Amino acid sequence: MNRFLTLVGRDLRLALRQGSDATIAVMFFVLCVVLFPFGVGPEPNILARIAAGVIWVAALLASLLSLERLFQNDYEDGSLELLVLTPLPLEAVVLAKTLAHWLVTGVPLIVAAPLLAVLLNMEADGFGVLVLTLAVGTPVLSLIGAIGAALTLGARRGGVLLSLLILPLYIPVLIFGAGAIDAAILGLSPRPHILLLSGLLAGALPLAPWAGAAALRQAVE
Amino acid sequence: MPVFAGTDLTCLRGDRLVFTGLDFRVGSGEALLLLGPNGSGKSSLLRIMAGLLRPFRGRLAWDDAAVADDPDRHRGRAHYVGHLDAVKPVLTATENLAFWAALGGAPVPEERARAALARLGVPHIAGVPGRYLSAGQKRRLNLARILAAPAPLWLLDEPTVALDRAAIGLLEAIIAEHRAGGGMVVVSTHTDIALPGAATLHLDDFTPAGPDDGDDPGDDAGDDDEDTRP
Amino acid sequence: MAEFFAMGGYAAYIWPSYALTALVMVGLLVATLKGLRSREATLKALEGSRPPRRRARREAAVHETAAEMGEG
Amino acid sequence: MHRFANPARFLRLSAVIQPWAAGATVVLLVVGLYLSLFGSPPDYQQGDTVRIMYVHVPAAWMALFVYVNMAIAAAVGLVWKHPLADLFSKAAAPVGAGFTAVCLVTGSLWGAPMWGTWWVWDARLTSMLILFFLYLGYMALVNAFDDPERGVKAGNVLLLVGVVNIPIIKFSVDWWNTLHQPASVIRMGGPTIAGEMLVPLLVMAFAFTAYFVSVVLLRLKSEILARKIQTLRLNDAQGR
Repeated sequence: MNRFLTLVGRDLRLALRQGSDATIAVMFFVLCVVLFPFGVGPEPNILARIAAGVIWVAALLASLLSLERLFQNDYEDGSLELLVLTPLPLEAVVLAKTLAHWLVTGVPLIVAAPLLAVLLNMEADGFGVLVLTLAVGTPVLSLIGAIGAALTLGARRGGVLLSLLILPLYIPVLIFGAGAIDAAILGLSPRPHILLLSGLLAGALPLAPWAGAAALRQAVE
Repeated sequence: MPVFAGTDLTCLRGDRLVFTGLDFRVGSGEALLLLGPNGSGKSSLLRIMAGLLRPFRGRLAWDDAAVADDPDRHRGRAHYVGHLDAVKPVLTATENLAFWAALGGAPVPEERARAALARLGVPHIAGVPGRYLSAGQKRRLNLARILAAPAPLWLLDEPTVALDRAAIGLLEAIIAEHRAGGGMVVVSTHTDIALPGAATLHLDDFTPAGPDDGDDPGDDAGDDDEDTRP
Repeated sequence: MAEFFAMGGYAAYIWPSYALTALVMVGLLVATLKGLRSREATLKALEGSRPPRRRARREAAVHETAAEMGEG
Repeated sequence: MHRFANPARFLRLSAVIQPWAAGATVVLLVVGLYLSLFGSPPDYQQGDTVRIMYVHVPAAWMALFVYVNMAIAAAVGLVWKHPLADLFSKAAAPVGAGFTAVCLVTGSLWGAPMWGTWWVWDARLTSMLILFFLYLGYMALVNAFDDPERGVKAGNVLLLVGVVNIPIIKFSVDWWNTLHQPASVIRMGGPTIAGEMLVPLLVMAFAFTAYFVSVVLLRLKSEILARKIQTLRLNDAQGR
C-alpha cells in the first residue's frame, strides 16, 4: 500500500511540476461545450435539451486528450521497465498511475461541469445528478483509457489510434451518464442509470489493471 | 549462500533464435561477465535474468527454486540497470532516487538517496533537477539507484557507457564491495572493467549458426517444407 | 426475364445488395491472393540469394524450436 | 490442437483442406444464389426485398461468428502462446470487417424501401456499427507496430477486452433505445420464417462460412510467409 501511494504521489508531483495536463484537459472541455451554441444556435430550449449529452461527450473527449501520455513518458525514458521490475505488482502500477491521471484530469472536469450546465441552460434538477454521474463515470473513462494507452504504447500515431480503440468502448458510459441526467430532468428516477454506471466502474476496476498490465508486459519485452 | 543459475536457456525474438542451450551460474560473492558482439543477446540474457523477458525454453533458479514460480519475489531481489537512465527531468536527483528507493522498500528513502549519490561521487547534484544533468551524471544517478535500496543480485547492461575513467574506477570499487558483502553481479560490457575473479560467458558460443553449434537438424527436419538443397 | 431483373420494383435495392456482397468477397479474395503471391516471390528471392548450406542449417535450428513450440 | 503449431505441418494440413473449402464455397454459393434469387417466393408483406435478407442475415451471423472466433484465438494465443492462434485473429479480422460492412450496407438498402429511411438509431443497427468500429480498431492496432508480433499481442488483449464489452455495449444500447425511441416507429417486423426461406438462408450461411474458411487459410499462409521473410531479413541484418 505504501508503495502504491508512493507511485501515486510521484505521478501527481510530476503532473503538477510539468503543469499543463490538468489545465489543458479542462480548457478543452469548456471550449468543446462552448462550441455547441455556435453550432446549433442560441435557442435556450434546444440547448437545455442537449446539455446533458453535450457535456458528457465533451468530458469523454477531454479525458481522452491526455491519456496518450499516461505511460508514454515512462516508456520512453526507461522508467516503465523499472516499474515492471519493482516488487509492486504491475496491476497495482497500472491502477496507481490511472488514479493519479484521474485526480489530475478527471476531478477538474467534475468541478467545471456545473458551470457549463449553467451556460447551456440545463434544468436545475439535473445539476446534482450531473456531478454524481461524472464522479462515477470519469474514473471508468480513465480505467478503460488506461487499457488503450497501454495497448498503443510504442505504436505509430498512437494518439489517433487510441481514440479509435477507446471511443467505441466509452459508449455505455456515455449512454448511462447522459441517461441519468435526462431522467432526472424528466422527473424520473436516475437511480437505475447510476447503478449501472457504478456497475461499469465495478467491472472496470479489476479488468483495466489486468488488461493494462498484460499490455505493458508486452510493451517492455 | 544463495546461487542464481540458469539452465538450457533459449531466447527467441520473433522467429529469430538469439541463443540456445545457454547455462550460467552465479554464486554469492561472484561476478559474471557477458561478452559478445552486438546482437549476440547480451541484453536479452540480462532481461531474461531480470524477468522482463520470458525465456522461450529453459529454467532460471534461485537456490534451486524456480524463479518462474514466484516472479514477484525475484523482482524484489534483483536490480536491473538498462540502457535508459529513467531520470525524470522535473524531479531533482534526490527525488528521482528516493522514489526508486521507496519502491524498493528502503526505510528512509531520502537519506539513502543522498548517501548513494555521495558514494558515486556526485553529492553536489542532490538538489539539481534531472533536466540539467549531463549524460554521465544521469548514468551515475541510475547506478546510485542500485545502492539506494539493497538487493543481492545486480544486473548491469553496459553500465560504463557515458562514464569517465574515474567513475568506472568508482563503479569497480562499489561492485567489489557488493561482492565482498555476498552480493552477485552480472555485467555486460564492451569496455574494460576490472572484475577480479569474474567468470566470463561468450554469448556467440550459443548462437545457432555459431562455430560450435553443429548439432543435427533434429528429428523434425523431415517436416521442413522447403526441401534441403543438394 | 425483364420481370426477374425488375425484382418487383425493388431492383434498385436488391441488385446493389448482391453486387456489394460480391464486391467485398471477391475483393478480399483478390487482395489475399495478391499478398500471398507477392510474399511467395519475396521469399523465393530472399532464399535464392543466400548460400544453401548455411541456410539449411540455420533453418533447421529454427524449425527445431518451432517444432518444440508445437509439441511442448 | 498444439499438433498443428508447427507451421510446416499446418501448411500441409491447410493444403488438404483448401481445395475442399474452395469447392464447397463455389457449390454452396451457386445453389444459395439460385435459391435466394429464383427458388424462393417473394414475401407477402415485403415483396422481393426479402431477397436482401439472404445476404444480409448470413453476413450479420458471420460478423459475430468471426469476432467470437478471433477472441477465442486471442485467449489461446495469450494463455498458451500458440503462434498460429496469434496469426489467426490477424488473418480473420479483415474478413470479419468485410462481412460487418456488408451487413450494415445491405441492411441500409433493405431499410430504405421498407422503413422509408436509410438509417435509424435502432439498437441492432447501432451495436453492429460499434462492432464494425471494433474490427477497424483491432486492425489499426495490429498494424501500428514496427514489430508485427507486438501488434498481434496487443491486438489479443484488445479482443478479449472487446469480448467483455460487447455484451455491455449491446445491453446498454438496447436500454438506451427503449428509453429514447418510441418502439412503435421502428420494428424489425421480420416475417415468421417459412421453410422455403429458411433453406436459402442456411445455404447462404454455409457458403459464407466456407468462404471464410478458404480465405482465412490463404491469409494464414500469407502471414506465415511474412513471418518467414521477416526472420530471413533479420538474420541477414545480423550477418548470420
